[in-house]
Amino acid sequence: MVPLSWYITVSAALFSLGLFGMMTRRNAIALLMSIELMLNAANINLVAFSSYLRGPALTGQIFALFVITLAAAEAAVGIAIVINVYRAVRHINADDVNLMKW
Amino acid sequence: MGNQIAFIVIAAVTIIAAACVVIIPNILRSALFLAFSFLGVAALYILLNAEFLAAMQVLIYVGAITVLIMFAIVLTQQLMGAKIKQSSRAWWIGAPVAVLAFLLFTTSFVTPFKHPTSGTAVSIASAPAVPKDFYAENEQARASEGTTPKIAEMLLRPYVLPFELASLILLAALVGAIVIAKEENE
Amino acid sequence: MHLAWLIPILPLAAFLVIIFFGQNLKERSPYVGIAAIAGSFLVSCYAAVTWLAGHGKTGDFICNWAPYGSDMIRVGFSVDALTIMMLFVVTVVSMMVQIFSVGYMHGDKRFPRFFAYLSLFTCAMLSLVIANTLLLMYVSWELVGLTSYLLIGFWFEKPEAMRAAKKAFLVTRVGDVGFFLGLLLLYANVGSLELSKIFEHHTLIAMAAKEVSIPAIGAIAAIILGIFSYGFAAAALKGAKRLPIAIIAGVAVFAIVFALMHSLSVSLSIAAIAALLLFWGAMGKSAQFPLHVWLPDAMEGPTPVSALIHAATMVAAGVYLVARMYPVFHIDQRALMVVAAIGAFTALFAATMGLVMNDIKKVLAYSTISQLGYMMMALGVGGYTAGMFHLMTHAYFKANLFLGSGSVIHGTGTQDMRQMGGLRKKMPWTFLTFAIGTLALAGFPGFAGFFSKDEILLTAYHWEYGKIIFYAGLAGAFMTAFYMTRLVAMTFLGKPRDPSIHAHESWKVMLIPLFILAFLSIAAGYIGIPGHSIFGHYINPEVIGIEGMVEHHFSLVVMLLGTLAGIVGIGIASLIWIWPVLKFDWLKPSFGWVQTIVENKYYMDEINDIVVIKPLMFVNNAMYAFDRWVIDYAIVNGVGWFTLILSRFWSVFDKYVVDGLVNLVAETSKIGGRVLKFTQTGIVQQYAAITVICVILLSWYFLILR
Amino acid sequence: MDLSQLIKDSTAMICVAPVLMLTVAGLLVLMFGVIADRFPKGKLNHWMPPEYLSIAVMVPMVIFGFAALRSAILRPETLRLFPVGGQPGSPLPAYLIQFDPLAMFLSLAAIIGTLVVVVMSLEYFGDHNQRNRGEYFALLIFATVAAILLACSTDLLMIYLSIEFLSLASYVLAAYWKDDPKSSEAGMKYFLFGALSSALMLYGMSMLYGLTNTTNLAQIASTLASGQALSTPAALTAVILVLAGIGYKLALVPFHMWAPDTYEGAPTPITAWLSVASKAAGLAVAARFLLTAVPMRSDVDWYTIILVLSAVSMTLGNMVAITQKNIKRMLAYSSIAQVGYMLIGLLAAAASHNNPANFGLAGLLIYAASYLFMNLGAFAVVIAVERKTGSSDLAAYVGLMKRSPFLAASMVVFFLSLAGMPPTAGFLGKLYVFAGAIQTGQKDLLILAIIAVANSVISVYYYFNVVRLMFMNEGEAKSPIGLSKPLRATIILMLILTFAICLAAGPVVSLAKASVIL
Amino acid sequence: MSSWILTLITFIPLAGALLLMFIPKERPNTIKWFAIVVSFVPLVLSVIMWLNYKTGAAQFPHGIQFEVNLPWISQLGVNYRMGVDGVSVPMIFLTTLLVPICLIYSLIIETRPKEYFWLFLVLETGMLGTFSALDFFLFYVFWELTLVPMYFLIGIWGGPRREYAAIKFFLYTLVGSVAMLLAILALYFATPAPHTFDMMAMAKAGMDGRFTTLGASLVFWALFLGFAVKVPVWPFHTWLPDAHVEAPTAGSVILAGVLLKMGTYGFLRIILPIMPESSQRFWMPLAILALISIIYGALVAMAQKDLKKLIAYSSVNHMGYTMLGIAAAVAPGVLLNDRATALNGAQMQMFAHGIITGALFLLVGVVYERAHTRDLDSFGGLGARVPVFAGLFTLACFASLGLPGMAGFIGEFFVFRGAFPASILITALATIGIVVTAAYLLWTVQRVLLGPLNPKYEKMPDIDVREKLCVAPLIFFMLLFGIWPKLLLDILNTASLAIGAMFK
Repeated sequence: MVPLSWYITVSAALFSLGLFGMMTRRNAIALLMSIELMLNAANINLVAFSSYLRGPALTGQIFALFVITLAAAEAAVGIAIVINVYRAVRHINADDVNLMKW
Repeated sequence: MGNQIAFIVIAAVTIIAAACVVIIPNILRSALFLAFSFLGVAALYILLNAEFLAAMQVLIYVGAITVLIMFAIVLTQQLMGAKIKQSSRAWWIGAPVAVLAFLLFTTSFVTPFKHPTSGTAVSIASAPAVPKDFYAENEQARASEGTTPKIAEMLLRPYVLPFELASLILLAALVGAIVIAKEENE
Repeated sequence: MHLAWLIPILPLAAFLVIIFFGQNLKERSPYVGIAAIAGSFLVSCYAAVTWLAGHGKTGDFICNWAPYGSDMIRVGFSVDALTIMMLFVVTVVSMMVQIFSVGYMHGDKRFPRFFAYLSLFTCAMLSLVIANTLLLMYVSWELVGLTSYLLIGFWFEKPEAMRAAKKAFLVTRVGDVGFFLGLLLLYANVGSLELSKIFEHHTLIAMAAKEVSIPAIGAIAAIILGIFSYGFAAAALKGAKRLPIAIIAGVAVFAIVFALMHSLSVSLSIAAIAALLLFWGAMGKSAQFPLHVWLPDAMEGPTPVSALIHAATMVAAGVYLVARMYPVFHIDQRALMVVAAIGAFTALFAATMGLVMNDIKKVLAYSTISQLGYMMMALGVGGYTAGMFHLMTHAYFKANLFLGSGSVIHGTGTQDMRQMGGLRKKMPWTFLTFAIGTLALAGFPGFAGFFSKDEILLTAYHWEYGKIIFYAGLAGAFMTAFYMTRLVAMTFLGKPRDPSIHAHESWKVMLIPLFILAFLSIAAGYIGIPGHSIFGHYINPEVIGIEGMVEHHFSLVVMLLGTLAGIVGIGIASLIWIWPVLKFDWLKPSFGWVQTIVENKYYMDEINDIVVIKPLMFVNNAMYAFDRWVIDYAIVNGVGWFTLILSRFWSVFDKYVVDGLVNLVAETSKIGGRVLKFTQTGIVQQYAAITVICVILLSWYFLILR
Repeated sequence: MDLSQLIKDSTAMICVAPVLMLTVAGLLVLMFGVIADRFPKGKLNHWMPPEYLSIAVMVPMVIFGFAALRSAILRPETLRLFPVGGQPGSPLPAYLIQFDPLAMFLSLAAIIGTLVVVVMSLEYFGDHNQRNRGEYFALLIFATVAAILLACSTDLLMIYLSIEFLSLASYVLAAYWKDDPKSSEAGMKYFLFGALSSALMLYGMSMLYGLTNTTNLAQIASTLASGQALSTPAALTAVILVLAGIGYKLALVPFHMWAPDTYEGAPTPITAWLSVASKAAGLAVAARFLLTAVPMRSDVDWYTIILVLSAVSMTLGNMVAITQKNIKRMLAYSSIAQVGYMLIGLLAAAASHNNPANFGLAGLLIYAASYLFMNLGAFAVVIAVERKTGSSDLAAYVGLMKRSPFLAASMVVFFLSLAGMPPTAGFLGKLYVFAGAIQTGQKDLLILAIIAVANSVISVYYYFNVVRLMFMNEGEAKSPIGLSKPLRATIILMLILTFAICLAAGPVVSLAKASVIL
Repeated sequence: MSSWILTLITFIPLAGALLLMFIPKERPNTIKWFAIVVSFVPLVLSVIMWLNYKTGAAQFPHGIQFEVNLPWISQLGVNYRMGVDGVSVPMIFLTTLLVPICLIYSLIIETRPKEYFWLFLVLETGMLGTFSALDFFLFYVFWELTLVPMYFLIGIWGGPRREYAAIKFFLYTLVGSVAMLLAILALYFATPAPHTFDMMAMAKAGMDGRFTTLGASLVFWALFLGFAVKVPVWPFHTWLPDAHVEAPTAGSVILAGVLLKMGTYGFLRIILPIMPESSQRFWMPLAILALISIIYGALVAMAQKDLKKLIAYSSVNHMGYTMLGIAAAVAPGVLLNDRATALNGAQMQMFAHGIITGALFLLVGVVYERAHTRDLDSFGGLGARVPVFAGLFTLACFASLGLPGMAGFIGEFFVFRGAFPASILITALATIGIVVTAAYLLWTVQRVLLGPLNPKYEKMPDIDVREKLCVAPLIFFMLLFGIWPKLLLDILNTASLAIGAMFK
């Protein structure tokens, strides 16, 4: 059988990769993708716990389900915003979008 | 044992794909890798006996979100290709931070679960070594019959509020996305 | 005697009337002042009569002045023999001076204000005199200081005048601090400032019994002496010739300092401390060494002011204070010894300087200092009656002298005696009165000064601690006579030295006061004839409750010695200045060294220099240098400079350190803001990085480090 | 409580009324707006513009909010809804949401804030952006629903959903002014940062779930307390991650990075809304999560973390605010600082182990209420100036006293209140939170209070820098600034409330004291 | 009437200010005269109050008269409690006296008169409220209320560095008041439950020794900071020169005349009664700080070239005497009468400094308007040109240096008299201040009035009627209370006895 810790390790790796992407990618959509990775990492955790935890409740899976749903909504809104930015400045490099700073 | 091998393979695919997502310069390709990564996660769900979630993962993440992202990329990438350097420009800060984060998560989260059943939970600080009886030790606890009916029942009984709320959220997101994204035709 | 309060109030009313209606009164304003002072004089007479009739019992005027806690400070006026004496002195001299001023100040653009100030001064002085509480005395004391300031600086356009005014006020204020502290000490120990309470026998005994040791006095003395030696060094640097002397003196002083620091731990009774503090105040007002420096400068004021304030009344207030507080001084003889020592020293010290002055008013000023020292000396050796008697006679003849000098100045337009000479003919009346004053001051038999000086010498002679004071007194008498003769000779006798000066006799309005005062300069002495002293009958220690003081009987020896000192002084001076050639010629065959001088046929300045002045000159110059450099330069100016430098330093300190700290905080937050805001780069990836780093650091910190 | 029981219980119905009615109202406004936009010649828009409709629906909501708060206070037991199993075998019942006084109080704040923001939007948009206003107001109302739900959530799932709901609506609203690139940028930054934060929070939640086998806050607490949790250090890391999400809502350092940019770029009414309503919900969830899920424990030492973050927050916020050139940005930093003050109340409550006699939590509520009015007032002035000058730079405020004495004077009052000077609302808020801190008698809280008062002195510096510009710099003669009636009424109302909360503090204090139950 | 007179006195200026808002700003004269008339009402009322105040021995909490006590924020233990005792009656009188004078003096204000007079009236309410509040919450509200108008008065109508001075004043004082706020809260929780902000209750708790624990010294120093900044005690004084120099004349008068008194008033009303033990424990540091203030203030004043700055530093010096009196009054082992004397002195000094420095600032304003400079070295010989001004200025200077016969002396005398039993050394050292004070004031008089007339000022007009009208009452009172201090001391002594009786 697969130990629970393996899942958590994978999840942690995925999450860290997402963080890495969040800090290093320039393109706003790439940032969005990094976020999706992080959400997936959390979902792996939830589902894994849901499976390994004793008891009838499948709270983790339910939670993960909602996360998936919200991820979709988030992606939709995020992309709409990114397109909006694109319309204004004709690119979507997040680090060049800094009219406001300091 | 077979499970473990399968897990290692799937995990490797997922992580490598994810790494590609955040590393390779071409954004369209990284979107493709994202789909692979999502699929890997779905496979992990199956390993965890969460078939319904796996289905949802494929449908929504791979089927909807990735496609949406690709559309957006195509829409915004007039200068298609790798002309603009897409790669990380602050990798020197991102990489160590990500490594630190990984170390943090593994030390604080993974360590306690290394031997969840043995009662010798190891944690870096002075956590009490109390047997955690709510962790099941084998797979039979994960219901042999599918989880889907149970999820359905939970969603419509106790979790009806989040369920309805989710619909409202989707509505709001929809409206918002449309309002933001649509061209003003005046 | 419930009218006593009128005495100071009348001049006050005059002051108010003149200050507010001076513009309308103009030339008539003196009449208001003179009328008021005349009124005061009459009330004083009335008070004297009632007091005599009541055999020393008068009702005091007392009112509640200020509550504190469950008690009340009461102030009021009371009349006794001493006050009556002072009242007469003040009212008479003040009246004379005001009359004189009508002429002297004629044509001044602030004519009315002069009389307003004089009235205010008179008010303050009178209330000082008849106050029944130390507090009211202090109040009046300060007010006379104020009016002195205003009057010295009356011609404030003159920079010297305004500086002199300031100096006078400040130096006396230094003394006032002593008075104030003494007052507080008495208050703390007696619980009241009313004189009658202070003089209660058991209170005095208790204060005399309580001994307090003052450990820091050695250090304080060291500091003071250090400043003195600094003055020596400064003086030496100016006149390089005296450098070795200065060095020797400095070394000596430091030796003394070390000795003091290691040996002195003074233990004094409360009474003595209080007395000495009061005496400190008196030293300021009465220009005792070393606080005398203001008085010569104060001569920048109009001459009538010098006569009234800086000769007859205000400067005598210090002496009066000591006399008034005599029970406190007397209860611990150590205090009186200090008074005697300082008085004697001042008397000699000032007299030596009087010898060399060429400014007529300066000579008189030094003479005043010297005489005040004389009075202090008298009080110090137990001559309560003598001191007071001399105060009174001195007031009259010194006022006379000053007004006379005023007349001279008015007539000649200069104060420099070297430009005068031969005024006897042009100003005969002035000369006459002046001569009377001089003789009185010189202690010439038959004149007022003779009696009072005699009394002082008598007491000093019988002083139980030695004869040194007596000899100092004799020396003082000699020198006084000497320089006064010189003054008269240079001013009135001989021939006019400056043809450009066309002297004229003064108006009658100025002469009349001179006559009256000249009369008093003779007559005042006769109320104190030894053995039949009316003065001594009413003003003596027993009256103020001091028992066991021996009344010294008339002593012919002392009288002769005293008289001799005066006459010898006059004689020698006359020989030098009045009939110089004759006398020295006559002496030539007998005294070879004198002959050489005579052969030189020099003017008296030369003789002055070689025969008489030279030996004295060294002492004089040293003294004067000391006066100018050590006291004036080092102490007054030095303290002034030091405070200035110190205050500049504090100002800078304030600006950069205290304020700087505050600004530092402000700047830190501003700079902090400026630095911190650069985390806000506007780049969302960096935001993410910062946030994630913070999360990780927080977690690590709390997981591992704690 | 079961849903069937709910219908029979009238006080319970009153409690849930605001959230239900708001949802309905939101849908109504949305539909109306969509229809009106397509109605011929905009007649419907003319006859009944969506903003007026929104005002019309929001005014009763305030009343509902009050009623809900009142009934929540008066109810003998807290209304809990939607039971879920939660932890197997746990004696504690697990509910998804509960309508307790604390939540209702902050919900009411959010509702009032929304109403005022709706009125301000009326002025702000004016003739601009004729279309899509129905959606704008609908989203605003939905966001309020999310805020209320967030305040009521007692389950990690509900917290996550509500925060996401709130965030999604806020992202859209922040980017709403499409003509303005700044607005788009604000939206994007808000979105990206928000998504990161919610991902962090979600990750933390997943770990909490894994460690305790429940998502219910009370059960988490009992599990952690019983020592059954596998690892409390892990729990601490998880809590820190959850704090990232909550801190993001509160704009707490170091999760504040979005705030200045978003505040500056977003449409000003939305900025105002974010700073008050969104923050009120954030406060509610912070209080609930920290006080009920992980009550004061030495091993899950969030107390120290919040203590440090609170101090850093106010210091950084105030210091950086000094250098700002844009008033919205300055107010953003100011709001970062204000959160620091508010958290003192939370810390005091935690340090006193939720003792209702402690002033801390009541202080937090009073502070939130005060902040609501003073900050909205300040933003109303900002809007008025922005309408006329088209700028929110500090330069636009030079000589405001000449151009509009009313606006300038009002701004002084709001700034005084923000700085915590009596006799304004901000003073009462500060007094209360500091009182809470001092009441505990703990040294660390005392030091925090000292830092806080020092900071409030710093804050005066930049607030009065604006005052200086308004009053002491004459500037060249400029035209007066007119003011529409609704905005003037809003400002006057805010002024009255700002004074009233201090001068007639009784009702607010009573309400807040009664509302500390969570 | 008797219980509402305080409320009337306090709020009539505020009501006037509100009414003032309805006068159009195009009619400046109406505004000015309206404000002046309004400001006379509290003056009349405060005189009535003074005359009706019953003096006599009283225990501390019972010396309060004209009391009104209504519940305000009962949930918090806040009451609307106002009342006066011997400490506050003269202060209220001083305030109501100075404000009309300032307003009359300010008739010449040309720029933005409406705001100016409005702010002045609001400021008056703040000051009066501070002196009459008996509830700490109320006190704090009024205390802070004075800050803002003064900020504007300095910042808008001040000198060249007005903005800096204004914000410095504001921030500096605010530091003190926020420290005080924390201390207030600590005291609040130390009162027996239900907690209250009532000062009298706190004082009672203080007498019961409830404030000996709970870091009482910390609370004491926090309160100290709050009041010391206002006084200002060295080293918290550096805001003062800036604020005084830059403020408009009337602002300086109020600042020196009233606002500084709020600091020492705080000591008398709050620190001493509420924290007697701590006060007694820390009397020596207080006395030493007072001593430093005295000497330091005098020395620094001497170094000044700017006339206003000089007077500003002289305030540090003079308020030092007040502080010395307060410190000495709580020294252990001193007789009650000595304590009362020290307190009498401190209070007298407060009042005297208020009128004397007020007069000095007015006179500086007079000369500044004519010469457009305050540089001491640029004057000279004005005495010949403007004799009336010279007389008044000299008089005020002498009053300031503590010349007997004027109010300043009474204060100093009583302070020294009271401090003497407490510490002879400190008293003796403080007398240095007397001499230096005399030195710098005389030097000032010399540099401004004496000597040859600077030809620049040959045409300088003498003080006019309006200015005379402003200075005359102050001169009158400094003479009146200097010659006949019982008028004032009767009422002060009542309070002094009551406060002094709390110490052993």
